[in-house]
Amino acid sequence: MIRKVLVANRGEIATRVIRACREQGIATVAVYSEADREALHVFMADEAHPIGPPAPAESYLDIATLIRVAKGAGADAVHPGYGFLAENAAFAEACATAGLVFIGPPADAIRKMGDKTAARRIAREMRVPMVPGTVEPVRGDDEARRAAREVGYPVMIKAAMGGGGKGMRLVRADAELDAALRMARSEATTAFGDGSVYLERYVEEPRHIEVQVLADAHGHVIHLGERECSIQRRHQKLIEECPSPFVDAELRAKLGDAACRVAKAAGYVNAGTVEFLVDRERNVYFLEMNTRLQVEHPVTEMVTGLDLVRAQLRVAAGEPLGIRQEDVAWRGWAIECRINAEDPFAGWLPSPGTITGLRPAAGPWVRDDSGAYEGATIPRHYDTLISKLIVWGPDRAAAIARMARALDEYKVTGVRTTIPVLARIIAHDDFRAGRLSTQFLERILPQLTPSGGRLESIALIAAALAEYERLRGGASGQAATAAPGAWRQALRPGWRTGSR
Amino acid sequence: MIRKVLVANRGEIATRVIRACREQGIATVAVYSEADREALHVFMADEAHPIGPPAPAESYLDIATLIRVAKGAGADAVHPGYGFLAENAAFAEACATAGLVFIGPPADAIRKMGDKTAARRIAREMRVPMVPGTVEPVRGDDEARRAAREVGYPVMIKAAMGGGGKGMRLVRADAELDAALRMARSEATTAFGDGSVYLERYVEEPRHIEVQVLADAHGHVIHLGERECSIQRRHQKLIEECPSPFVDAELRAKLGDAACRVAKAAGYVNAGTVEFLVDRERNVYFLEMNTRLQVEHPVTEMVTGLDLVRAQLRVAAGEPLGIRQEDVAWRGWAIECRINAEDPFAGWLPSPGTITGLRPAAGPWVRDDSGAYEGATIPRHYDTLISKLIVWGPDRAAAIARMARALDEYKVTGVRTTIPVLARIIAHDDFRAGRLSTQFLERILPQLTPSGGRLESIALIAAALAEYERLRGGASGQAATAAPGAWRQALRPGWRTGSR
Amino acid sequence: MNFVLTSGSRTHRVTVTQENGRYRVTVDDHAWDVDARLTAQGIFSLLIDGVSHVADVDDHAGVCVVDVGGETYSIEVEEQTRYIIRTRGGAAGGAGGQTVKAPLPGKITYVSVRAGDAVAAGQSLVVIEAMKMENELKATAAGTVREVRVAAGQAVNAGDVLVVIG
Amino acid sequence: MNFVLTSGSRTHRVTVTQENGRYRVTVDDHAWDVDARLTAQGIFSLLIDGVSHVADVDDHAGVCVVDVGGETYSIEVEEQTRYIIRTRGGAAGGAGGQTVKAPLPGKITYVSVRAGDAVAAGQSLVVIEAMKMENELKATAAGTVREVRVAAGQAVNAGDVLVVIG
Repeated sequence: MIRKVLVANRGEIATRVIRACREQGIATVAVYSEADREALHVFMADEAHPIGPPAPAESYLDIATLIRVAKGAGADAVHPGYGFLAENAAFAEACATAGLVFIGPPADAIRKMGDKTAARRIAREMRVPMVPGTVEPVRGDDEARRAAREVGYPVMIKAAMGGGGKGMRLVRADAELDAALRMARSEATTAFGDGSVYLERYVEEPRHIEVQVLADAHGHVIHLGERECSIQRRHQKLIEECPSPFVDAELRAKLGDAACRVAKAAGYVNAGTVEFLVDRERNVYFLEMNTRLQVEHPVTEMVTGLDLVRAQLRVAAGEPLGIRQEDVAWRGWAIECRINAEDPFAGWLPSPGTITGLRPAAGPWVRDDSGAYEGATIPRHYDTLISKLIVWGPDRAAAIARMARALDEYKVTGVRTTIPVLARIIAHDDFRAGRLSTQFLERILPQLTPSGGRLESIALIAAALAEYERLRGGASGQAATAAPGAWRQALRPGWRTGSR
Repeated sequence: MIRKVLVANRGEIATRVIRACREQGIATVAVYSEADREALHVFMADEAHPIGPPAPAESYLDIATLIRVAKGAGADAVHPGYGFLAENAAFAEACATAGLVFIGPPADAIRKMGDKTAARRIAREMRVPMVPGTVEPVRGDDEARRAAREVGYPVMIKAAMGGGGKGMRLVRADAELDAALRMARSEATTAFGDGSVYLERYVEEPRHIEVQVLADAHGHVIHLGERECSIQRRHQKLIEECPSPFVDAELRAKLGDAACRVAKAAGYVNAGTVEFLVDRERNVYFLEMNTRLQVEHPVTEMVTGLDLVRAQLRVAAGEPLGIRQEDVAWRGWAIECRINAEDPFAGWLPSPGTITGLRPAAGPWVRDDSGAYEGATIPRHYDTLISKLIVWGPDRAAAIARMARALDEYKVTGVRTTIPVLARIIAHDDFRAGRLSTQFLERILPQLTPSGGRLESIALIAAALAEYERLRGGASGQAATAAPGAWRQALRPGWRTGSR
Repeated sequence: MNFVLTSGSRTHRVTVTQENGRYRVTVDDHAWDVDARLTAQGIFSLLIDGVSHVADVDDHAGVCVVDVGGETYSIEVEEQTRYIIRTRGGAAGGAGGQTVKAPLPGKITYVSVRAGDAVAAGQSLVVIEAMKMENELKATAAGTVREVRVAAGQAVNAGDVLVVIG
Repeated sequence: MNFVLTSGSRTHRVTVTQENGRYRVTVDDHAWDVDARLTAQGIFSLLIDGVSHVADVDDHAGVCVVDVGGETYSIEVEEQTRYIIRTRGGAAGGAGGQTVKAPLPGKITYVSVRAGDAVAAGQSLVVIEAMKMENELKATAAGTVREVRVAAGQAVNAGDVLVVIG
């Protein structure tokens, strides 16, 4: 029985876990770095404790501090979220040593599957087909060059200890290898505390399809079907859906079976995801297993009606899963869009800052899993995810129409976001027709130019009015009180924060 | 085929209809009174046109103006929402005469069922049991006194042309009758443009259970199961759920069958609701039929997965329903709480004003159907509904736990709301056990006193800090710039709006 | 800074000081170390010994209404000196008097008393219509109606005096 | 008030006047009657001939970025007099020069050029790490590196000059 959970994370996933705990009557302990005192997860938890400076290595990645805070607060369990220490076996072990339940797989399973090269060895043993590549990390640059030539260009560099697209680089020729290796290792070190990378043959225009598995400590393993995650930028997912428009019942059963076999072979317990690549000829390759809750878990939740964090808590407490494979039913279609603080029209440059205006989408079958609020600051120290916008509909066309509506409603000012580009993807004929691949976004991005005409006139009018009121307010010296009713909120302090 | 809809309403229901239209690719035309230029529905629609002064009779109830605006904008259909003209047969006829599709039942069905006394005559013909009372409106005070004595005290006065609890008064003795009649007629005139009332025998501690029906123009009528709406204040619903904890499959089939028979007898087309009272001995009485979309329709949507506004649009366009009774499946449990601008601890006194701070609940399976945003004004001219908070869970206990979590998250400042009392109801043992009746709230309200102790200390601290910072800011004369980082948003203009 | 806070029928002495961006708040001799942030208008985040509270504070007609942990407290806050002046000066209104004010803007739809009428506690005085609801205002204690300042049909603003009972 | 707005490569003359709480905005000789409200920081509601638009305006490093109808426009807004002074004065920076600034705060993880190096358009100059991502800054045109003002490991703020190319 779990009574109090320390959530060793921040942002939307910390609020997601806190919400699930609250609904189960479990007390929650948040932790926060100096950059996060005013973060949403701090407000939502029952307790909140400081854990150090903004740099992740000195706070959210500091195992000793996290364990000390958890014990001091009387927590009996720790949820790692995703990212940070979620796939760190040493953290899982440190929790166990301190008498804390780690809400995730056993340390041994993390080691077996979290190390992507070890996972590839298991998949090979289980005769699950996989992409050609190295099954050991590559050490020096020379070894890497030899391995790359052996695998054959183009190759993908991947972080051995990571996921989520960090530490990934595509290399098409020898000349690009050194720079790409350096950046991949540096990103991997920052993100996972381990710079090991391996190489994989790059599959052209693949689809990225993954299977959600749930396993309890009593040997029971089930799958909850697939997610399609082909819309990516910089090897990071941007839009996910469940089910995949590409997968029929037969392929679902085949993928689900392969995923369950891999999970069983690794002695897996808790929620996990087995990732596959599907090439243009419909060949399926095992890619890796993510030994944690995925960012995109909500699309599976909306379609199955199952709460994955609740299932995690239940399994971690040693209880049986309570769901048989034949009880899993899929109803309708769900899509998730990641709203990141990035400028898609400036090379996806991160856009940290203060959210000065926020009006999230809402209404029927719209779910907003956010870590932000109006007035919140997106710190420059962490990843760019502001919120996950999820919709459900009875079929794919209905879900797409609903997502288009929701993106149109979602307003964020103060930081640039991915909303405009998400709206353009969702409206694209190829997306609507289900013609997806991991190169989709790269292919369509150059087409996403503004249409000009009336919309441009409206934009010019809005920009001119903003400047007009700014100058008029500034000139009067009594801005806030002199403004007429029509403009009464125009001159709040902090407005035009972006120009500071 | 409907291409452009004028939404003849405001508030959350206008945004609900606009959202559904947008998802169907249908253009929308909003209308707004002088009090509503900055209302959310004006922002969300494709077009917005002014229709007059704040008083409903001069704007939202002005049939001629609405028809003129609809024709001028090139709309081909009109959605009336609920309230205002939704159950006004003359409006439905005026639409038809002007060549506009009225998205609701035919004028004739509105007359038959919208007039509650006529509906009682139909139910009597269909041999659906009903509560004893008058089947004609009562005219003068003397006639009312005679009728009340004949029906037998306690009696309920009800508006013949209305619904939604307006124009209802409970009378336990002759002496209270005159004052109650006066208020009921006055409210009914304001709300429905018709002061006619009738009398019904009052059922003690009844449950209020209603059945959603859908009918197309091709003679096909189905029901989507029941809603439990027993938690009321001032005869207005406050919390609704689907299904009812009181109804089993057998009773559901029986109620559904009675509802479909009534709808068929009235020649009903579009979405409608048949209301029943259930007394302590489990006797079921027909109460009335509401010939419109109900406020609480979302709970049925969350459980059946069917979009009722989409169904309305489809049926209004003359298409067949496309759903058979046997296709309707109920999954899990949904609860709705009405967040009203009212002070539950001051006799439910309306609390119009500006929402100065707003942080709606969000996350897994939480739906916020709101007509407001931070900075929005709740005008004193219209009803008090700010938002409907709806949650879904796999069972009633899970839905209750989720609603408790969501209410705890939902923050509104600037106006008083029903949130605190909703939280106390949801947490109440009788509510959790499903021991509901329309007297529930009256019975528990006196128990809802603050607990004192630590929470009171926190409240004292918060109040003292607010005053401390206000005085400090005022003293410096340079409030906004002198405020320290920790308090940087404290002194926005408009903060402490309530004290103006 | 020193305050007197009145919650229900009890008064509390509260002192607020600030150091290193934190507050030290003493409530009736119990000292609290408070890390407080205002995160939106009226929405406070308070961390006290690691416990996280979100409190909504609305200044509503001179009274702070605080929602915290699902409960609502109405608290009158006065700077200490003002409180002392007010209470030493004695209650100016005299004992037993009631001034019935419009609690919100609306239209008077019915007035059921006249000057000189004796009224019982709970007796209906005036009905005010706002937001589609008829709201009855009742006498809080027995007395005699001194003045009726409104008539049916009249529009009133929040705070307008409607009836004076002596 | 008169403005010059630059969107993409085109400039537009815009005049704003106000009457009866509405705006009259002339864009390149086309006049618009605009009912505009700012409903939250940077979120505008515009009603123009009954058509409803919501536009988000962010002033981002001197450029208004406007999101409207699912599209994004970057618009430089200058009061007319200032525009005239600036453009008559000629471009002070000289032709062909590039000043590479940090687009956001972060840490320099790699510098791949030295003063005196010839660089091609699109060539990588500096890598800056922020928000867990490595972001490459590239040369926008060919030239010679005049100055390199940062080294690997150094923290920089948004707007800091990193490399000057002449």
